[in-house]
Amino acid sequence: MSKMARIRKEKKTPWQKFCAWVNGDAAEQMLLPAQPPKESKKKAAKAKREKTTSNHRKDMGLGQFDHIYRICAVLIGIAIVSVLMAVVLKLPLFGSPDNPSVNEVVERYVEKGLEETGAVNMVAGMILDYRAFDTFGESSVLFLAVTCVTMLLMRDRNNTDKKEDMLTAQEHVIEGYEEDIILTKISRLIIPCALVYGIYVVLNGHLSPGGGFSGGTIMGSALILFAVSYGMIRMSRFFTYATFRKVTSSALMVYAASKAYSFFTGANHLESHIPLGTPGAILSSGLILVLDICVGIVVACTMYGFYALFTKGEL
Amino acid sequence: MRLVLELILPILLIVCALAVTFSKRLLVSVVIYTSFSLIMSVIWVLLESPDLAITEAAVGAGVSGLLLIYTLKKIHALKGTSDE
Amino acid sequence: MEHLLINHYETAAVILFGIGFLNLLLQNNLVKKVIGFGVMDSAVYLFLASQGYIEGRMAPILVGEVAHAADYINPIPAGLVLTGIVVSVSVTAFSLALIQRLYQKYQTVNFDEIVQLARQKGDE
Amino acid sequence: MPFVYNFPFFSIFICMISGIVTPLLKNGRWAYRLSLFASGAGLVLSSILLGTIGPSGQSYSFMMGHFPAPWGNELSVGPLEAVLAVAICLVMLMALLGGRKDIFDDILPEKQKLYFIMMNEILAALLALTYTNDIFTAYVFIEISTIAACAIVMAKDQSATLVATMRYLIMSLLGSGLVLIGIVLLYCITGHLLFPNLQQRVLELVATGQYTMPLTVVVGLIVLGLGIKSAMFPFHLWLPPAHGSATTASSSVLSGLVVKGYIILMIRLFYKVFTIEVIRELRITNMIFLFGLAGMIVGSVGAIKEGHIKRMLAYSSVAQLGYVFMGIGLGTDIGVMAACFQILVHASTKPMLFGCASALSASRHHNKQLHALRGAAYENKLAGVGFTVGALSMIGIPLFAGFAAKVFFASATMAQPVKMWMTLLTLALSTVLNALYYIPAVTVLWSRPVDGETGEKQPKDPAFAVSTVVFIAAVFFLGICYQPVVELIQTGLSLL
Repeated sequence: MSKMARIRKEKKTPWQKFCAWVNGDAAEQMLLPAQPPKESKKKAAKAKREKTTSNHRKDMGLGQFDHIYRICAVLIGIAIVSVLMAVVLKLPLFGSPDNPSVNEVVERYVEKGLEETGAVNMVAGMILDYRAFDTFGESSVLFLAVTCVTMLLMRDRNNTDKKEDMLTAQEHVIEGYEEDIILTKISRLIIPCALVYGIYVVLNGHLSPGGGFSGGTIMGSALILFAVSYGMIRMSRFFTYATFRKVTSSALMVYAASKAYSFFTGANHLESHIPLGTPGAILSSGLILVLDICVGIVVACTMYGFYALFTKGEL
Repeated sequence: MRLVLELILPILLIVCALAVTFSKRLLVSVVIYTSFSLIMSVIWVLLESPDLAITEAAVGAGVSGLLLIYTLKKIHALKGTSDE
Repeated sequence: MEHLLINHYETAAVILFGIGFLNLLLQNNLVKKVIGFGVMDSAVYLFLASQGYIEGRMAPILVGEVAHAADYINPIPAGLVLTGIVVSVSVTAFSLALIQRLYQKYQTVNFDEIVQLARQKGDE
Repeated sequence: MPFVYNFPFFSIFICMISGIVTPLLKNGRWAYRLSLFASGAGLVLSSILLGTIGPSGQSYSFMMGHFPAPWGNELSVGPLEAVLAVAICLVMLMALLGGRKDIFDDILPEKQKLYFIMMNEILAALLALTYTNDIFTAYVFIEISTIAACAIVMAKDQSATLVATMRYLIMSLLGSGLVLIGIVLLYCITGHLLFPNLQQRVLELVATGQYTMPLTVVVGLIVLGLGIKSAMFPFHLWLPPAHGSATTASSSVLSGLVVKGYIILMIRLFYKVFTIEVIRELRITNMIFLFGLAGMIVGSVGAIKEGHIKRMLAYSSVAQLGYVFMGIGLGTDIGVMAACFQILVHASTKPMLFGCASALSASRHHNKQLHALRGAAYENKLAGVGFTVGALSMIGIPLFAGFAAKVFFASATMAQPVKMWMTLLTLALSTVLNALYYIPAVTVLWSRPVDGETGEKQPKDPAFAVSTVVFIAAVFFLGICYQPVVELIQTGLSLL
C-alpha cells in the first residue's frame, strides 16, 4: 500500500486538507520517508518534560494563575480593540483633505521645503533637516541593536558549546572545498547590480524615494549574498570586526558632528555656511547628502553584522 | 481596479496575521510573515508613500525574514533539513 | 458601519493591532511573540500612514519648480513611519538574538517551559 | 541667547558621542573612564545650568536646528528639568563608581566596552526624556532606553538574567506599542508633535467638545504604556527578577533612574500637553491614584516574603513607585510636587541600598540570601552603615529623606477629604510593612555571626566608599535641608 493511497483513504474535510497543506504536512508525507524511531523518542522526551512541568505547575498553583492571566489578557485585548474601533468611528474620513493633520506645518514642509533644505524628496528633507534629532536617535537605536546582538552572540566562554562548535567547523570545511556553482555564478551577476542599486538609492535619497536606510539595507543584502555564496572566510579578507567597528563609529561620528554643528548654529541663530546647491542636482541640499551616506554605511554594516553574528557568532 | 485592491489587501493582511498566529510550524509562520510585509509594501505604494514601500520591501520582506530564518536554523526548527 | 468601511485601512489596522497584541501576550512560542510584535508595529504604521493620505494627491516628491501644498500628501506620517520601521527592525534583531541564547541554555523556545526550567534550577 | 542655554544640548550630545566613540577604545578600563567623564561632564553642565536658571526661575525652549516650534525639534528647559538632570547625572556617576568592582567581575573582559556604550546611551536617553519638547523624539528615546536597559540587565550573561531580560523585553515592547499608538492617535486628532502646539490644540478640542472620546483614549493609552514600562501596580511582575538579577551598577541605574525616566516624561506630558486640569476632568488621575495605593501595599508584601536581598530591594522599589503614582494621582500641583520629591529621594536611596547589599554579600561569596549575610556588616562597616541609613530612610524615620517625602504626601492630601483618608491609612500601613522587612534585614546584618562564620576580608574599594558617602550625604541633605529643593521643584512645576 503506497503512502498516497493511505493519505487518500483518510477522510478529511476540505478545511483539514487546507490546514494540512498550509502546514506542509501533505507534501512532507509524500516526499519524506518516515522516521518513526527518532520521532517517538523525541515525543517521549517532550511528554516527560511536559509531565514534569505540569506537575510542577500544580504544586505551585500556577495553573490557576495562568488561566486567570489568559482570560485577563484576552479581555484586555478585546477591550483595547473595541475602544480603538470606537475611536476610528470618530476620526475624520479616510483621504479627506480637511483632516486636522493637514495644517500649517505640512504647508511649510511642502512649500518652503525645497528652499530651506534643498531636498526634492520632502520626506528626506523633513527627517534629515527639520526633525533631524529624531533621526539621530533612530540611528543610535540601530547602533545599540547591533551592539546588543554582539553582546549576546559574539563567541565567548559563556556561549560556546561543543556541538555547535563541531557543526560550525564542519560548515567551514564544506565551505572551503565545495562551491555551489549555481549560487556563485548567479551571485556574481547579482551582487554588482545590487550594490550599484543600493549606492544609487543612497545618493539619490534627497531626489527620489529611498535614502540612507533603504539604500543601506540593499547594500547590506548584497554583502550578505556575497558572504552566503563565497563564504565568510573570503569576506573576512576585507571586512573584519575591527573594520566594522571603525567604519560604523566614524560614520556615526560624522553624523553626530554635522548635526551638532547645525543644531548649535540653529539654536544660536548663526549662519550655517553650508551651500544648498541647485535643486535637483546630486550634489545639493547641503548636509542631507552627507547624512544619507553616513546612514547608508552604518545600515549596510549593521545588516551584514546581524547576519554574521546570527550565523557564525563572529564578524 | 484600485478600489478592489484597496479592499482586498487589508483583508489579506488580516488573513496573514491570523495564519501566522495559528500555523503550527514556525517556518510557515515566518514565510507568511514575510508575505505580510510584501503586502504592506504594496499598500504603501497605494498610499503614495514610495519611501516606505522601498524600505518595507528591503527590511520587512528581506532582512527581517532572513534573520528569522537563521534563528529557526539555530533553534533547529526547520523541517525537512538535517537539523530536525 | 459605513464609516468603518470608508476608513477601511484604519479598521484593518485596529484589528491587526489586536491580533499582534494578543500574540505578544498569549503566545508561548517566543518566535511567534516576536512576529506578533512585528504585526502590532506594522498595524500602528498603517494607521498613521492612512491618516496622512489625501485622495487624489501626489507622493511628497516635488514635481516642477513651484510647490503647492494642495498638490501633495502629508509627508510627516511617512517620515515618522520610516523612523518607526528602523526601531522595530532593531528590536526584532535584538529579541531574536536573545531567543537564540535562551534556546542554547534551555533547548526550547517555549517561554512557559523556560520559566519552569529556570525555576527548577532555582536560579530565577 | 546666553551660552549657558546650550548646556542641555551639550550634555545630551556628550553622552551620545561617548557611546559612539567607545567601541574604538582599547579596553574596558578606558571605556569606564570615558563613561565617568561623560556623566561627570553632564553633572557639571547641569549644575551650572541649574545655578543660572534655578534661582531666577527662567525657562526657555531651545531649537534643535534652524526651525522654530511647530516645524523643528526643540528642547524645553526650566528649573524642574535642571534639578532632575543634576540628579540623573549624579546618580549615574555614583552608580558607576559604586558598582565598579562588580562590573569588572561580572562581565567578560571583551564585552565590558559594550556595557559602557549602553550606560552612556541610557544617560543620553534619560536626559533627552527630561528635556525634550517633542512627543515623537520622546518615543524614539523611550525605545533607546528600553533596548539599553534590557542590555544592561543581560550583561551579566547567566541563565537567570537572560530569562529576566526576555520578560522585561516583552513587557517593554507591549508598553512601547501602546505609547506609540497613543502618540499616533494624538497626532491624528491634533496634527502637531511639539508640546506647546499640542497643548494649544488640546485645549481647543476640550473647549469645543470635539474628539473628547479619542482624547480620553489617547491619555489612557499613553498612561498605560508608560505605566507598564515603569512598573505600575498590575504590571510590576517583570521588575523584581530584572532588577534583582542584574549586576550592581545595572540594578542601581535601573531602579534609580530608568524607571523614573518614564514617570518624568509622564509628568511633563501631563503638564505640558494635556494640562493637569484636563487630566483631572477625564478622571485618569483617580485610576493612577488607586493603582499607586495598591502598588504600595503589594510591593511591600512581596518584599516581606522575599529572602533574596536584591529581590527584596526590587520589590521595595515597586512600593516606592507606588508612592510616586499616588502623588501624581492626587491631581494637584502639590501632589505632583511630592511625587517629584519622592523621585529624588528614591533615586538617591535605592542605588545606595543596591550597592551596599552587593558589597556586603561580597564577603559571603556573593550569596545574596538574607540568612547568609548574618553579621556581614562587621566585615564592611561602611556598607553596613550605608544599608542602615538607606533602610531607615525607606521606612520614614525623621531626619532621613524618606520622612520628608512622606510628610509632603500627607500634607498634599489635605484638600481632598476622600483621598486624604485613603492616603493616610495606606501611608501608615505601608510604613509598618516597610519596617517589617527593613528592620529584620538590618538586624541580621548587625547581629554577631554564629561561631566563626566570618567571611574573608575584602580589599578596600575607594570608589565604593566615595559613592556611599555621597549617597548618605544626599539622603541627609534631602531629609534636613529640603526647603531649597522643594522651592526649585515648585517654581519648575509652575513654569512647565
